[in-house]
Formats: sequence, C-alpha cells, structure tokens
Amino acid sequence: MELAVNIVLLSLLVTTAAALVLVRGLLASIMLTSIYGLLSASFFVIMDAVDVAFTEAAVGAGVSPLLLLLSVAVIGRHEARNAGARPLFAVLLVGITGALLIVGTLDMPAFGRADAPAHLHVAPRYLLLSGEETGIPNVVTSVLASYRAYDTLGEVIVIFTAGVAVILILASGTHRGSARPHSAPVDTKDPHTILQVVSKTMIPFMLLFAFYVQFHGDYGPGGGFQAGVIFASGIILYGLLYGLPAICRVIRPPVVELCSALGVLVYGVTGILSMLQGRPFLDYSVLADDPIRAQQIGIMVIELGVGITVASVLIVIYYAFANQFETNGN
Amino acid sequence: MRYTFGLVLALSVFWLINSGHYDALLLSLGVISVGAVTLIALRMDVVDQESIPLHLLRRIPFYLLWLGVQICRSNLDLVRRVWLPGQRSTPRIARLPLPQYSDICRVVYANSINLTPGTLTVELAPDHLLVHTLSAEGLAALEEGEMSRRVSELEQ
Amino acid sequence: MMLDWVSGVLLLVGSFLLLTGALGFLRFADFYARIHACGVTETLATSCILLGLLIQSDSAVPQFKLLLILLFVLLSSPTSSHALAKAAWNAGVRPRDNRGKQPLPLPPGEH
Amino acid sequence: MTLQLTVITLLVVMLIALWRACIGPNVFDRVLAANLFGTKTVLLIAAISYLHGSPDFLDIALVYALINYISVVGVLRITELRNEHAPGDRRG
Repeated sequence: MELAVNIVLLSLLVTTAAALVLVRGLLASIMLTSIYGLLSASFFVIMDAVDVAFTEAAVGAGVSPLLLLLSVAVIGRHEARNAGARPLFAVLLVGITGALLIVGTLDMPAFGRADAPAHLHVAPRYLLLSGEETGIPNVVTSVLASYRAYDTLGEVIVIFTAGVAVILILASGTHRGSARPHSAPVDTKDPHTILQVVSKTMIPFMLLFAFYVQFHGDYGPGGGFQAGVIFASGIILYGLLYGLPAICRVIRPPVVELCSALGVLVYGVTGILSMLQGRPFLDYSVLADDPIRAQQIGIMVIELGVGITVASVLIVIYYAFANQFETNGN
Repeated sequence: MRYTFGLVLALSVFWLINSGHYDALLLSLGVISVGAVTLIALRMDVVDQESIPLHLLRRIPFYLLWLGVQICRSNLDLVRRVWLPGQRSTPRIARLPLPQYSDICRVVYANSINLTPGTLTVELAPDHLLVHTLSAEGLAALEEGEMSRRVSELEQ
Repeated sequence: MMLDWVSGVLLLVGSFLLLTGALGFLRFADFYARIHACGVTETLATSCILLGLLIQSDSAVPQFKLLLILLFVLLSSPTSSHALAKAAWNAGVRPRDNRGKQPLPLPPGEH
Repeated sequence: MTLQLTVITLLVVMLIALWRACIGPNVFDRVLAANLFGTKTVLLIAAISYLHGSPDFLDIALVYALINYISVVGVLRITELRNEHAPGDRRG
C-alpha cells in the first residue's frame, strides 16, 4: 500500500514538474508550484519526515504562492519570449549537469540500507541518547537546535540576509533603505465583507496556532521556522484584506525591522553567554545547574529567536512588495 | 468587553485542546500566548460582534441543523446531475434582495448559499447578492426565501 | 464493531462524493459550474471522511483536532469559493450555459 | 480496508485536479484546481496518519485547514489591483 502511494505521488510530482516547464503564463506556473509543494508535503508525511512536511505545508500552502503572486503583480503576468536566448546551450548544460548528478547517485548506498554511512556515523547516538542528553522527545528538534545549532544559526542568518536584500532591492528612492509604506489607502469601493468577517474569526486562531507550534516543537512536529511562517501568514492575510496602512498601524514597520535583527541577536547572545563562562559557543550547559534543564532552556530560547526572525523577515518582505505595487498604481 | 472575554475563552480552549501537555511551563506559556494574541487582535480591531457572534449562539444550533439537511439534499441533486448526463441543467445568474441588516447575517446568508452545492454567491453588495445557480430550480428555491428568512430570524 | 461499520460507511460515502465532485470538475463546461462541483467535494465529503476518521480514533486529543479541522474547513472552503468566483467575475469571466457555448443572460445593471 | 479505498480515491481526485491545472483553460481554473488539491491534501494527510497509526500528523492537516485559503485571497486582491491599474478593464 505504502509503496503504491509512494509511486503514485512521485509520478504526480514528475508530471507537475513537466507541466511547470511546458506551461506559459506566470500565474499558471505559480499554481503548479503550489501543487508541487502540496505533493512534496504529502510525500514527506509518508516518508515519516514530519517536521519537514510541516515546514513544506506552512510555506507551500500559504506564503510562497503569495509572495510569488505579489512579485507577479509587480512585474506583470506574461512570460516574455526571449529572442536572444540559445536554448541549445542551456539544454546541453542542464543535460550534462543532470547526467553528472545521476552518476553521483550510483555511488550512493541503496535507499533504506542499514549500513549506509548516514546511519553509522552520528545518527545512532542522536537516536539513542538525545532523549537522555537533552530531555526532549522530538529528536529532530534536539538535533536541529542543540547538536547542530551552528547550522541552524547559519540558516537563520541566511533568512535575515534575504530580508535585508529584499529591502535594499525594493526600497524606493524617497525612503531609502526602508520598506515603510507611504501610499494612500487602497480603494475601498468594493468591500470584501465575506472575506473580512471570516478572516476576523480565523486570524486570532492562526496566530495562536503559531504560538502553539513554537512552544510544542519539543514534543511534536514544529518549531521556530514553522511558527514564524504561520504567524506571518496571519498578519499578511490581515494586510491583504484591510490594506497596507491598516496592517502598518497594527505592527509598525520599524518594529518589524528591529525584530528581524533581534531574533538573530537572541540566538547569537545565547552562544556568547556560554563562551563567557569558558565553554564552547552555543554550549547550553551554563544556562542552569542541571544540564538537561539547561539544554531545554537553551533550545527554547534559540527556537524563539528563530521564530522571531522568520516571522519578521516574511512580514518585512510583504511590506516591501505591497508597498511596491500599491504605489506603482498612482 | 464581552467580546474580549469571549475571544480569550475561545483561544484558551483552542490552546488546551491542541496542547495535550498540562505542565506548569507549557500552561504559563499558554497564558502568555493567549494574552499576546488577544493584544494583537485588539490592535487589529477584529474583536467585535462580527468575529465573536455571541448574540447568535442561542439560535444558531437549530439553524445549522436545518442547513445540514439542505446541504445533504442539494448534494444528492448534484450527484444525480454529475452521474446522469442526460439531465438538462439550466444555469442561471441573478440578483437576490438582502433584507438582513447586519454584516454578520449577510455573511451567514452568503456563506450558507456557498455551502450548499449548486448555488454560489458571486458578489455581496450592500443591498443585493449576485448568485450563480446550476439549475433554475435552485434559483427558484433561493428566491422563495426560506433560507433568507431563517437567517434573519437568527438575530431576533 | 458497530462503530467500525459506521466509520466504514462514512468513509465510503465520502469517497464516492469526492469522486463525484472530481468527475463534475472534469466534465462541466463552464468555470462557475466547476466551482459548484468543487463545492460538493469540499463540504459533505470532507465532513464524512473526517467524521469517519474521528470515529476510528480512541483518544480525545486527535478527536478534538479533527473537529477543529472540520470547523475551519467548513469556515474557509465556502469563503474561498466565493473569493475565486468574485476574482473571476472582476476579471471579466462571465458564466455560460451548460454546454459552454452561449453566455448566460445577465441581470439588468451588470455587464 | 475502507481507509485504503479512501486513500486511493484521494489520489485519483488529485490526479484529476492536476489534469485540470495543466489544461486550464483560464487562470481561474488553475487556481480552483490548486485549491481543490489543497483540501485533498488535508484529507490525505489525515487519512495517512491513521493508516500509519500515528495521529500526531494532524497538526499538519490543521495548518492547511487554517492557511490554505490565503493564496486564493491573494489571487483575488491581485486581479483587483491589476484592474485598478488598467482603467480600460471591465469591473463587475
């Protein structure tokens, strides 16, 4: 049964990818991309990678099609036929790269083999001892936030950099270096009564669900990344329905910009705290007397940092995009 | 004030159902989270009688029961239409009057129309609805106005 | 045992309705008619399948979560149908008859 | 047994939705197909989590149920903005 479902899902994935290449029109591509995301999430669930599936669900269902839609609103929705391009060269390049990748997979151990290097190195220790060493039932969270905290710090900084880059690219001339809105309210002659009333009911629950995901990452799927995305989705939904000025009154742009840096700062300071006590960077054992308790506190604090950064960067990106197309019309 | 209290109550129930862990740390985090969300909701100005329709609570169970029966009936109709292609269906698009006074009732009415397959609200203007129906009978049933009357009664 | 039967029947009815909706989605000639076909699968089929799963479950937390999912789906799916119909209407897509040939007569004042 | 049947039906429905998303004919059909795909994913994840006997996947289904319709709202807003920018276009 599982094998059959896997085969069907994977062939659907390949079909979607092929359709993505063939289809013309950017809105159609966005919709196919979102279908691709949904399919990968189902696939991850079947492979038991619940945390990855959760991230894919949160990003693929809401935020990523939305950001793509916003960029399409800025650039127009028809794909230009590029006259000067040489598809032959591109096909050759892609073909060679693909062939090299396939040759690379030949050396890999068969899927699910017990003696694959990935299962022999540190994985057994994570699986057997992480519960004792960190006191956290969800192995993914303890690996992500404790054993591999350096990598996660890197990821958070990448996200922060993306936010900074979007501000730098989309900032307008009059308000340099910032995505702060300076446009008139959107036209309200066509009110979205149904959407507004339903969203009014849903938004508080979306935000609370984000907090739930943030704080229950120790026990089930979830954590800072997913929570940040869900929180930002709630805020962006409000912004879409009530206009940019309204959402900027609720959460002021300078505050969000500050928060996106604050999250990284919280993460980094936690690491430096342990250095000050003579321990390695990001060794949480100094945070409390009991080492397990210390691990739990450390993981919770850095997950909070991750959540704050992810949520604020997404909101900053939304502000920058929305600002762009709401002013372009005037 | 009533609505804020209602929102806090609903959010707390939502947290407790989802959480499943009832130790001191997570409960206090829950209190903080509910507080923060309530604060944001108040700043967003989404806490009012539209999002927390306390005044409808007393009558809405009966309405939902009636709506459930309607949904099942129109589903059967649509199943027939899909599997028996010989049936002539005559789609219609029309305006319906909106006697309801409050936005919440208009939204309940429009969304009830959307929930029953075969009828669909295209636009909700202040004084009328634009609906698309899959068949002339569906439009006739809406124009007869039983659903509209029942929604209006919710507020009394 | 009895509950297993109820759950099985609910799941079967749900699957049948899903298939019906998908078939309608494939066959109807007009965009607005296709939204109606999706409506079938969204409301009753989702309720049937989620309730069927709920009966199979034996602990409280998943049951409540399934109820929450059902509640939010029932809130958001009619709303998204409406949003889509409105977006299409605003973009100038007008409904056609059941063969997708003739445009429907519009009520006075619309164009 | 019926659970397996449900999963198979869901996969068939997904295939049909994908077909519709590929052939169109207009943009809104594709949006509708993506939306249908989203709700079917909720059901598929819920059903699979029961098939595996581990109902903690339900959080993922809950996320979809909460935020799936954001992208439809985005489509609505963006078609509107485009109409505001192009005064020659028809408005309903």
